[in-house]
Amino acid sequence: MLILDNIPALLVAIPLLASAVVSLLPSARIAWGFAFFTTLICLYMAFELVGIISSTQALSYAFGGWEPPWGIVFVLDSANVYLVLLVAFVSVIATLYAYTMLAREIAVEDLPKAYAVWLLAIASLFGLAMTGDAFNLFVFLEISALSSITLIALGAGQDRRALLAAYNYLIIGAIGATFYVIGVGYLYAATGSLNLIDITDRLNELGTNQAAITGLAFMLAGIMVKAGVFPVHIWLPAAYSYAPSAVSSLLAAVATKVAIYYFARLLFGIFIDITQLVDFFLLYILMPVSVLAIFYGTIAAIYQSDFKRLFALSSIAQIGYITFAFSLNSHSGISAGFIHIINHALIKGALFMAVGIFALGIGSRATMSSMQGVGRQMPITFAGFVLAGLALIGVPLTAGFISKLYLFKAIFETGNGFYVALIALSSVLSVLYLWKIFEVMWLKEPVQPLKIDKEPASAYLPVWLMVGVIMIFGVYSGEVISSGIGAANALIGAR
Amino acid sequence: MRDNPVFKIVSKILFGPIIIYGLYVQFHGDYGPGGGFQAGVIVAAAFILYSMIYGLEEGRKLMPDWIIRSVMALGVLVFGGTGIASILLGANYLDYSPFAYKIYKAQHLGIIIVELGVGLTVFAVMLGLFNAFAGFKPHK
Amino acid sequence: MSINLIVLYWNYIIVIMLMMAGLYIIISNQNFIKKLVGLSIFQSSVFIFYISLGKVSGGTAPILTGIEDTVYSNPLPHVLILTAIVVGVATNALGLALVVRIQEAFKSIEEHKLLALKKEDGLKDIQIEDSKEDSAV
Amino acid sequence: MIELWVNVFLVSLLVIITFYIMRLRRLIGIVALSGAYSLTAAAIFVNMDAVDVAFTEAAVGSGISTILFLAALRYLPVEEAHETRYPVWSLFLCGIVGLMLIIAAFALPEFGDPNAPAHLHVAPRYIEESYPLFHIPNVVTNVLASYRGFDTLGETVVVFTAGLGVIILLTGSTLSMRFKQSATSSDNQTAKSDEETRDA
Repeated sequence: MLILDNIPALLVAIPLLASAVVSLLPSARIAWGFAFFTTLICLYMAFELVGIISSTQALSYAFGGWEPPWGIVFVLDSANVYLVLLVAFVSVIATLYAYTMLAREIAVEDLPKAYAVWLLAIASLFGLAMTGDAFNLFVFLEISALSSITLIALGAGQDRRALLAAYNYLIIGAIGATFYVIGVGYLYAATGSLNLIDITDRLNELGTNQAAITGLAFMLAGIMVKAGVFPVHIWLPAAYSYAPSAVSSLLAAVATKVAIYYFARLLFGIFIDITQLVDFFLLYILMPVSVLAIFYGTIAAIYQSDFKRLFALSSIAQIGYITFAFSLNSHSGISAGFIHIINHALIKGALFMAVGIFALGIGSRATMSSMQGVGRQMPITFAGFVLAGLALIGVPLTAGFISKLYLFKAIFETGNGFYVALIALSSVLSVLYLWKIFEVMWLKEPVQPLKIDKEPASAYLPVWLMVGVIMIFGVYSGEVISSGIGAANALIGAR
Repeated sequence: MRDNPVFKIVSKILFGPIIIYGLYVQFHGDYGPGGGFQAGVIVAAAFILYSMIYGLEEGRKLMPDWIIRSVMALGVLVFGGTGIASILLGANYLDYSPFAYKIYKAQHLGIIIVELGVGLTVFAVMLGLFNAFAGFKPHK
Repeated sequence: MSINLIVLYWNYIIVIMLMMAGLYIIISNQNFIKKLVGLSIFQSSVFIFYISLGKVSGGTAPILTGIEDTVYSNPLPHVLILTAIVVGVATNALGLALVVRIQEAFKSIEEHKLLALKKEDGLKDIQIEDSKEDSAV
Repeated sequence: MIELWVNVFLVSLLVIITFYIMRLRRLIGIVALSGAYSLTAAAIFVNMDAVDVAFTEAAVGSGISTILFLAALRYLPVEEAHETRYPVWSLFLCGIVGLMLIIAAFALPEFGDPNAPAHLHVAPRYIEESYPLFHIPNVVTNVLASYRGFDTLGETVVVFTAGLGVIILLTGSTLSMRFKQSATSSDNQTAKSDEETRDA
């Protein structure tokens, strides 16, 4: 009972405390075991949390027992509880994957500390997903940024460009975070509160003014940097492509998703009072930007020969799909966005993991020229990779199909054929780069023997776990769909 | 500069008072300006001064790296563990009220423990940062 | 009236201009250390902005004296900025560690040179692969 | 009123410091000025009643931060190249952002207005409760460690993360061995290719 009541706090506190312990452990293996066990506990707690939310609808956890506007609260409802579960699930799989992969890219002596930072990154994602306090979010944003930067920079063991990627992320991320803080400051001056729900109430009471609107705009801008939304995505491709593969798979799967969730929460949850402005922002700014993101990401991916960079660019396009769904500003649009958040996290996680295994196999970066015929040499991983790729396009019986289906459904509701054509065109374009990869990896003859004897089971097992979930969600999609609809209900009410 | 006896003597004289001042700032935070952060930085400054005058190796003998790393983690454990203790005593995370019978005593106790955690981590990290930067050997 | 207004808002305006000066240094400067200094100017200015929000005219520091009718400044922005200062230093420290490593690996911390070196690395990737292909053939 | 004018003076000092930071080329001078900036900011904090913040800024911002910069400068070039990229565009961008902020600033409550929403909503409870209930005169410490204690935990963790990160990056083997590794591996490659050519 003690545990059940305090799950929201424990979800953050346990990985934090575990990371302090892990950083002191002498052996890499024990450190991994400890980290993995911690993520398993988190997954269990996340499941419990889903159970609690499905019976109580919403939950507010006050830290230190201080009630909302005075203390810090974690808010849980059907919008973020599935996100918490997603983060917990992906972190378990990614930690499992890290056992083989991180050890090959990071020196053994550094591994315990690396796992400690890894746990900090996971803890901060839980915090970001749950916090209901504007300033507390900034703190978690910074824990997340610093831990991700450290992990990305460790990729310099393989490629020195990782250092530049990490530095760029640090500078751009810090600008974003500072913009966010400026926004919070304006909003605080206008309302006197830091609690997001209380801010909404206060704005309704006092009325919005220029200061509050500017505050919101700066907060959104800061979050957009973290979420990798198109014009401010510039840190993302390099960061994901030079990070160690385990790190790319964790970050690409969930780090941006959490920021996007918060972006949606700010847009639809807080500023009820200024609907007109939000409508304007969605229609005239977010929508064109999302369409640009989709086409920029897809077309740049077609011309890219480095696999990891290619998938990072495709992430920008996929984030574009999510923000596009939000910009439709309808119940079905928001549900489609949330469904795609979950599906894309699983798909992209699986793809990055598979690419990491290929790179391990050939002993150098995975590019169009170095990967010739590798699919034939590593059939088990390649099969999982192909299935995840099909899901990315949106082929029926995969989770990606469900995302596209609901996206189209939301677009049809607007009755605008132009959008339908745009999204269909972009899907066709994404077939191009995936076909290119398939052609190189399967249809060409292998050019060199593999550097490893056989595919490591501990590395492809996580890929297949992810792919398994993708396929299950493609067939039994009820849970994902209801989570998306639940999220939309929580954010804008059951319209 | 390091061989200058004036620096050596002055730094030795200052070492103790700086640490005592740090402890004062640490535990007087309830009443005046100060608290864990400032105290951690001040105590770290004493050790940094020592390292600067007597050399990094001497400084590392005074405060070895493994102690620094342990104290870093210990601070987080003390702070985070306080929250777990509150949960075990049947309150919310970081609620200090079950620590003592009277609410103000509980609050004082909680704040002192928590600030101690902050101070330990900040002290160890600041010293660790200095050692890492000063002892860095670039590869040729 | 307008002069009065400007004096009253002087603090905000100058602080915002300082923020933008910091931002300008970060964006336009090529040197990685100077970018970090720009970042700390940007952040410090935001801190001053926050503290200005908490100031109450005729108020005193929020350390209770027990004297009645004392006006205290708002303690909440102070708490937030205490947190933010430490976060800022943490960011700076990590950035410095990266810069030191970048200098070691690339022998430069000027952005345009680094971009050129990065491109060279990319070309090398392809060249190595080409040579491998050749050897395989 | 005197407070206001002291403030005007100190803030103007910051403008001058920033101007010289932009102009200077020697990194050590830039770092020293950035320390001066922090110290002046600390003076401003004292003037605006934020003594705790001033203490921290003086110790952390102008103390430790400057020491770390100086320690790092040992491994770096003395001067910067002093080249700017897209100066006009950056200026334009900063101008737009600044203008937005300034326009919005006029909608903020006046500087020091005791009836601002920020002073009436959440903060009064902290000041009222702190002494009668908890016997803690320093409200900032009370809020920091109790009401918003979770923020402080997060902040401690940020420091911890940065400490771990710097230690792993600067003293860890992954990055230190990198150059050896790459050197040896490329040596091997060249050796191999030499052998191959000999064989051929």
